[in-house]
Amino acid sequence: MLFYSFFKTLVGKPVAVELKNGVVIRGDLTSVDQFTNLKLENIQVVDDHLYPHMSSVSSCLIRGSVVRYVHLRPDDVDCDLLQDATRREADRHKQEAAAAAASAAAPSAGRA
Amino acid sequence: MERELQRYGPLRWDFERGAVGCAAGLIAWRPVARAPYRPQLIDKCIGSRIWLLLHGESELVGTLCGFDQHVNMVLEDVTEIQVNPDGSRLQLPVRKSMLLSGNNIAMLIPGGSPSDISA
Amino acid sequence: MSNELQRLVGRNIFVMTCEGRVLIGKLRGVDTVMNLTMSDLRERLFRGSGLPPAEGAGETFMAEPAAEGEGVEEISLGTMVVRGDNVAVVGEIDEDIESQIDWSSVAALPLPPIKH
Amino acid sequence: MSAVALSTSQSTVAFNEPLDLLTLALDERVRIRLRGGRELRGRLQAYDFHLNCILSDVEETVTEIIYSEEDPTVVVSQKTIKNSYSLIYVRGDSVVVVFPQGAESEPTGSVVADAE
Amino acid sequence: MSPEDAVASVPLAGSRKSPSEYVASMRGKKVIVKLIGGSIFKGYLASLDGYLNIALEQTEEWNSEGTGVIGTFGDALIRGNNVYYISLEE
Repeated sequence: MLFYSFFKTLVGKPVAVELKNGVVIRGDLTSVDQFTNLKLENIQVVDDHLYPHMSSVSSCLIRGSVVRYVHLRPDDVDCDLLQDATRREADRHKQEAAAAAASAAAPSAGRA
Repeated sequence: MERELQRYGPLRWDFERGAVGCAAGLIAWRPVARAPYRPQLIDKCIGSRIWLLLHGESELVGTLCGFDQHVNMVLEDVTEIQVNPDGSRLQLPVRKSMLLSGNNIAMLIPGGSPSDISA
Repeated sequence: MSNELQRLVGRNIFVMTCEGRVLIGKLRGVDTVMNLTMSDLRERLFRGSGLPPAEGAGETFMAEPAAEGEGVEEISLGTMVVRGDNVAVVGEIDEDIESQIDWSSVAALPLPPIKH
Repeated sequence: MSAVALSTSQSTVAFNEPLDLLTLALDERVRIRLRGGRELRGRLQAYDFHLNCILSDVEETVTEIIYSEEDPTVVVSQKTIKNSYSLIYVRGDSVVVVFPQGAESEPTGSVVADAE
Repeated sequence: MSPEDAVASVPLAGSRKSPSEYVASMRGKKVIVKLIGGSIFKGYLASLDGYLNIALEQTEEWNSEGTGVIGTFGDALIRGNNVYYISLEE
């Protein structure tokens, strides 16, 4: 959920999404979902003389799983905030795992 | 878990498919009420030599010691055979024991490979 | 996110598949896992030779006629369901720009497949 | 989700989980090896348990190995491309190995000592 | 952890050594991790989780034939989906 929230803060900002086949699509981020599928508007493919395939496409939805990188502008991102959020997320994740392990261990104690 | 299920009201369980239904229709696919996954064929192989064909042109021969629900396997005295694109087979050094990820297993053949000396 | 796609139902869309194929067609329906029902589906075959384009970037590819046999070919596939797993990018086609492009004169290499 | 109950509860405090290594690497330089012969060096700003990461001041090295067509084991040529980016998000599914560079000098946990 | 996983953590009938027991015995020992790509890492097993994510210490990378060291690193975190097998170094 960390990166879902992160991308939500970037809505409206320009990004460049590099796909796993090397195509880089530049555009303004308009929405994102929990699978980090990204919707871009006013898109332009970098190297469009190599990849004219999308020249008539104005906005697109990119499946999260085909993304390799998302290039970001440093001004759009608060790195300190990001690090804090990461630590919190890691803690939360750990606590959840511990709680789940504890609740799972309790009923099956007799079998151990 | 019970608390989780109570939320859905009167339940209808489909033990065969591991699905849970209620008045609102099918609500969950998770096989929550199923017995643990115990594939009998693999269970029978424990303690004996097996031959594993893996994704990506390689094979393993070893003694099966145990496995879990993802078919991750603990193997002993394992020979790894790398099948080259030209069809030649390269035998890699024997490993005394290993935990093999279930992710890459394509096929399990009980009884070891035909070329397995230690079978 | 299927809301975003619901909005495109009935419109002409562009689909890039994980194999690098380019499909064009009218979106008829969509579900939560991004399976797409498309009618009047056409696959665009890009058959460029990989030789560098005549000049620079930008719009030149439209002005420069493609060499014989290198232009885009379209194959009609009728109505089909595109499985969500194979969908990489879904695009909304700008009909104004689309009508200006003479695809048969565009030469480009096929898109590389997406390697996971 | 395919969580196996492999990790035992009686493990030491220092490293309960492999991903704890990354908590220590936050705001430190890391080296990340990706699929497809890519390697990134940069400062780790964020990560999650899928190993999706955000890196700053990144240097990317792409090594392309071209194999002979007759014998795919023979390397014909190898070329390296270097790119640098100021800030990128890396999708976790292409990550293979992460090497935290900052933690290299300091001893990390008592695991080795326990074993000997 | 889901109820399923809790059930699965009980060793299967007939298992002489379940993966979880085997992993517990490897902790802190020198292990060999082979990845799907063919590369081999050797190092002391610091920790391992249910996705087979592996943390190693004093890591060495070996060539795919296992005949020579390519590089040495301090710690390394290997993403579980790339793991082919983990084996104890004898």
